Amino acid sequence: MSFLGGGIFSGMAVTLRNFVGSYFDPDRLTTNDYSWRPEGQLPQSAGEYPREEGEQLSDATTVTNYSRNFPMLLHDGGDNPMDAIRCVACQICERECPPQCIYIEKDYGEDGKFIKRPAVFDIDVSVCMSCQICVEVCPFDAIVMNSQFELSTPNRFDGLLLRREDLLKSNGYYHRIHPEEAAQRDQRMAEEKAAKEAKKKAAAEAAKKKAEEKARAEAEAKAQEETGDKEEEAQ
Amino acid sequence: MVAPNYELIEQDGLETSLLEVSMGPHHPSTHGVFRMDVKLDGETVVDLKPVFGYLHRNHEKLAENMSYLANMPFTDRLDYFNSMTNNWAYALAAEELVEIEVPERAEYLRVIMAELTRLVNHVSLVGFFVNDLGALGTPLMYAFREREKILDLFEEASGARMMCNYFRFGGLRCDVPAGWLDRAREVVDQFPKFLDEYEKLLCENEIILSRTQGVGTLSRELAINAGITGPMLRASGVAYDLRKVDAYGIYDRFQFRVPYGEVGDCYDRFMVRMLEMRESVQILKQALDGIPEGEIMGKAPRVFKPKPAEVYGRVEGPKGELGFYLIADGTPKPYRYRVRPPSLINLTVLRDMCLGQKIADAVVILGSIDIVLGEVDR
Amino acid sequence: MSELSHEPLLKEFPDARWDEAFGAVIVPEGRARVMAEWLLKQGVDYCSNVTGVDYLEAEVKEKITNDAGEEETVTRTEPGRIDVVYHLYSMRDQTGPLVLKQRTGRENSQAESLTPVWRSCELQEREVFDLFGVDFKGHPDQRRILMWDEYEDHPMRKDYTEPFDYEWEPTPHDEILEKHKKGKVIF
Amino acid sequence: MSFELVVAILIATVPLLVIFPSLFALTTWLERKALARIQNRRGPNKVGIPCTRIGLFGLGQPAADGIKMLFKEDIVPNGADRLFHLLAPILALIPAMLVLCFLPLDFSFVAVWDESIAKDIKAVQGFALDGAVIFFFAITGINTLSVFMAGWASRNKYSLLGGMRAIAQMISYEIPLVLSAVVVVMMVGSLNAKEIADAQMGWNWYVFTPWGLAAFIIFFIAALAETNRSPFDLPEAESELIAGYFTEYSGFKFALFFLGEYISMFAISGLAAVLFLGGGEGPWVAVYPWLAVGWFLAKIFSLIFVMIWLRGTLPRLRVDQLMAFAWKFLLPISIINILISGIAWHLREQGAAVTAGVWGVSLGILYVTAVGLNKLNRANVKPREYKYAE
Repeated sequence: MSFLGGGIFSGMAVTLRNFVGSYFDPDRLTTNDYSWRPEGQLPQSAGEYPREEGEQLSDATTVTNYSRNFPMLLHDGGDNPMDAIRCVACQICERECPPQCIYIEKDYGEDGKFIKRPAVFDIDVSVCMSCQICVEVCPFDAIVMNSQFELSTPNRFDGLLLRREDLLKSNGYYHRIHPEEAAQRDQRMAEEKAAKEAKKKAAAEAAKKKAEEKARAEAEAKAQEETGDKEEEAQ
Repeated sequence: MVAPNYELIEQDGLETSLLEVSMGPHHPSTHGVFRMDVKLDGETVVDLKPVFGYLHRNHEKLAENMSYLANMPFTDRLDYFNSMTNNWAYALAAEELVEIEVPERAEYLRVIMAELTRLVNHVSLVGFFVNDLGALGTPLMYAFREREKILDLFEEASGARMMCNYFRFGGLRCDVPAGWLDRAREVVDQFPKFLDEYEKLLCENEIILSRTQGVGTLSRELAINAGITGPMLRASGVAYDLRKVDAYGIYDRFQFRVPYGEVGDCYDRFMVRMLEMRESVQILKQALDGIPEGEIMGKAPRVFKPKPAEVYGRVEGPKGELGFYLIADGTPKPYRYRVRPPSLINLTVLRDMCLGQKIADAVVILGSIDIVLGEVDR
Repeated sequence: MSELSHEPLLKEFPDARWDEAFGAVIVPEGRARVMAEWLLKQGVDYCSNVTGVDYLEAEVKEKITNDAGEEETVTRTEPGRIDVVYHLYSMRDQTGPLVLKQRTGRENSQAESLTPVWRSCELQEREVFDLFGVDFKGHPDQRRILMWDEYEDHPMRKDYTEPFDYEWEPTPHDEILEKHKKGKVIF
Repeated sequence: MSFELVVAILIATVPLLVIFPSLFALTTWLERKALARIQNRRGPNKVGIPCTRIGLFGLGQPAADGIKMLFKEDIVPNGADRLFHLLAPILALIPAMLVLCFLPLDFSFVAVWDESIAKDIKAVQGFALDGAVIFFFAITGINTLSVFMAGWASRNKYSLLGGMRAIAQMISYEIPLVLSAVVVVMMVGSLNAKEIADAQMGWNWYVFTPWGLAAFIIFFIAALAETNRSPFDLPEAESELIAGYFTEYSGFKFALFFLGEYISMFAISGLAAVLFLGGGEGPWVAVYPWLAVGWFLAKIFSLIFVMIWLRGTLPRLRVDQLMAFAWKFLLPISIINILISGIAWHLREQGAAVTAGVWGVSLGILYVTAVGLNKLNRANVKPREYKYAE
């Protein structure tokens, strides 16, 4: 403080610099401008907001490539996504979910046999706290985090209960919203699959070998027996 | 300051009574749903009674009915400004239970995250504090401008801005994405520039000086005896920093200093935080330069089922000593789970500091304690 | 940080017991205040954490050596108790922690307040009083802290049952909670 | 009363009643916008022309706010004094509007068609009154009453505290406010606002003299306190007293308070412009007489911008510091300033050397007094050095 009121003046200099800077320096104008978008176009980025009731952000809308919001279920494409759903209704996520917001029922075919997929898979997003524990515990890479953030609804009960159909998203969509993570996951899955197959192959080969050896041993034994028989006969 | 003798006033035949004001639970500057029952003589605080519990959700009971891992996201919500350090304290306690080795890279990333959290907390605290002094949110907006940059980093690393849920027993949930370290370095390099601006705006302002100096003085002895921790303790002249004392994680590898005050008034508490930010920047620079490549997850058991034991893990959170006391009984759930909340314990001395001060000071003192009601009430 | 040794304490107070398994000093009844004052004089100036732990009455299986010298498994009933745990450090010497435990029964739980020795216990002991129902003798201002004054039960006790929620309203989330209650979702 | 006189009165008063309330709307927008820019925000930028998406930089915001205020429910707390609760905002607005007529805004140029009407306008204008400045202070004094009325009638502890603060503050700061105006009145030898403005013709603004500058700074600080502006906004201190004396006001009553506050900001800035900044003087006024009104408003707005700027920068003082500042700092310095200006008046027109000497000496005395008083009042308050532990 060199002179009387110096601290106040230096503070005022800072605010004035920010005042002027906000017109020129984007670093000093940090807030988003939620500007209007053209008629009939879906909101494309975080800065845009639904205008009409029921309007949702387009599927491609994410906040960043890393952000997470609520879980979604993955399927591997095809005409009927339910056939390609990765979830096998093992209920691990339901058990581990900290706020207990997942509800799963197993699917049984007409013959009462368990089909490996969920008949009901509900997530109550009014309870979900986006902690990603379900993603971590899932052994099948079936559940991952979505980043679609606009889920507002006029109905706070059923509107906030996401059903299996709402949650189903294709792997391609996942690649679009979280490219890095999805690529890593796919790579890991491929590796695991390869490892599994290798293991299977190895196991199969081992079994084959074993079987061959057994066969050979048997054959030898048989041969021996036969020769023995023959010898006996000869004697 | 000596409070006048109220009995004498009564004897004069003047019917006087003290003005009882219930500040809160919804008051602009109680930092959440906190209440102070204040008795006023004119503008002077004669008595003050803090009332807690409006945000109580029995966090500890919740945790006792949940597996160790599932409780991690709940620790984010204790002190929602510093989810990373909360995670760390919990992970530290749990790792002590089963003795997991944390890989080098994870340790470095933990330090980086914790120090970034400290920057976030201190910078926004200073903003809130000056807001309590009556500034119209300008310092707060500048603080939030910088905080956003750090929260962006958190989002890239963990997926969420505030409820990060990033630490795991034995490491971290995932590695940071490519290029993250460069972006972090950029933010850290820019930060001192912002601190210069901030100091120019605040530290020599005559009004702030006269509002904070000599207000809410906390003596060294009372500070220690009342279990005050964190910047508040250091402002009272005790250079006790768990990063130095416990040297948990890999803090013993970094060069940094611990600033401390002498008077223990609001100005010291404010300045200690300002200076601590510069030290955090130093730590961050060293950590970002020294971080190695490698694994980020140690060999953690697939099912976390510790043997019966008791541990108390504590870290130097931005608000003070954050401790987790865990009792394991051999099941996947903790038998007893206890959080030592620095915000709550720092409030012990609120009454002592406020007596004899003006009501405007009571607000400032509360602001300088730095509480988050999510942690006070749990 | 170097350890804060419990040996001098045990030497000074021979009736205190050292619990090896959990690394804690079990304070003999009625001596907590005296011990705390002695510790404060020794430089243990900082009480970090105060909390309660509730142990229900439990059947414990124990291996003992009986009179005949044979190993035998005995089942005995351990009475329920509440521990009040103190984590002590020394800021002066930068040592710690030392864990003190006051034991009390689950009915008419009583403990000695250490607030006159360490102010940091004030709010934490109030919390233990509130959530565990331990009555602290000598506490200057013992009121409920987190629950409201009219509240009756002590929620952190292990046998606490939730009261009826008057503000309950049906949500789609009920099904899963019901499932959890029935034990269909197993931990 | 002749028809011409009625026209003259209308021309003299109606513009005041139209210009200033509409400027109030503009100022709220300006303040929000400027504060937002200071804080790196955008401020209101959406409300423009209704039913379209034309934003107009948010200029529709004040109108939208006004409509919202009008339709809001008027809540009077249970047990409050209904009559005084109603009277307070009205009483806040009336004196604020009344003092506007003491600002030398000469609208006689409007009556180009009739010389006699122009003459009549000049005759009925309030600022031509001999005691205009005295009237100004006398009428602004009523404002204090309304604030206390609001604080007391609300039956709310925060309101009461705010009201008490407001009274103490307004009464205290009235003294330096008047004493600093006295300097100019002494120099001119008149209380007539027009004459004071005319005396500063030819860029002889009082702010360009040492005593005038000191008086201007004191006047401006006291004006901030009088209008409850930051850093003296204690009566409505948000972080302590929620909203001070208008905690319990909503809807249109709140809007009236708001209006009154802004109008008194205009009025007091206008008086500052008259006393120290040469009134409506500025380039090309001689050629276009209507430009005087423009210059006058421009000066008012620049003062108001400084007020906004201060509000964006400074935290608030405390009650005891506020009072100490008025009585222990502003009052002594303004008394010394009066002495200095008296001596300077006696030594005027004695040649350039004497004038320079007087200026130098008075600047020195004023600065030393200010620094000395500051030292006396805030002896222990200074930035500190901090130690580090390794």
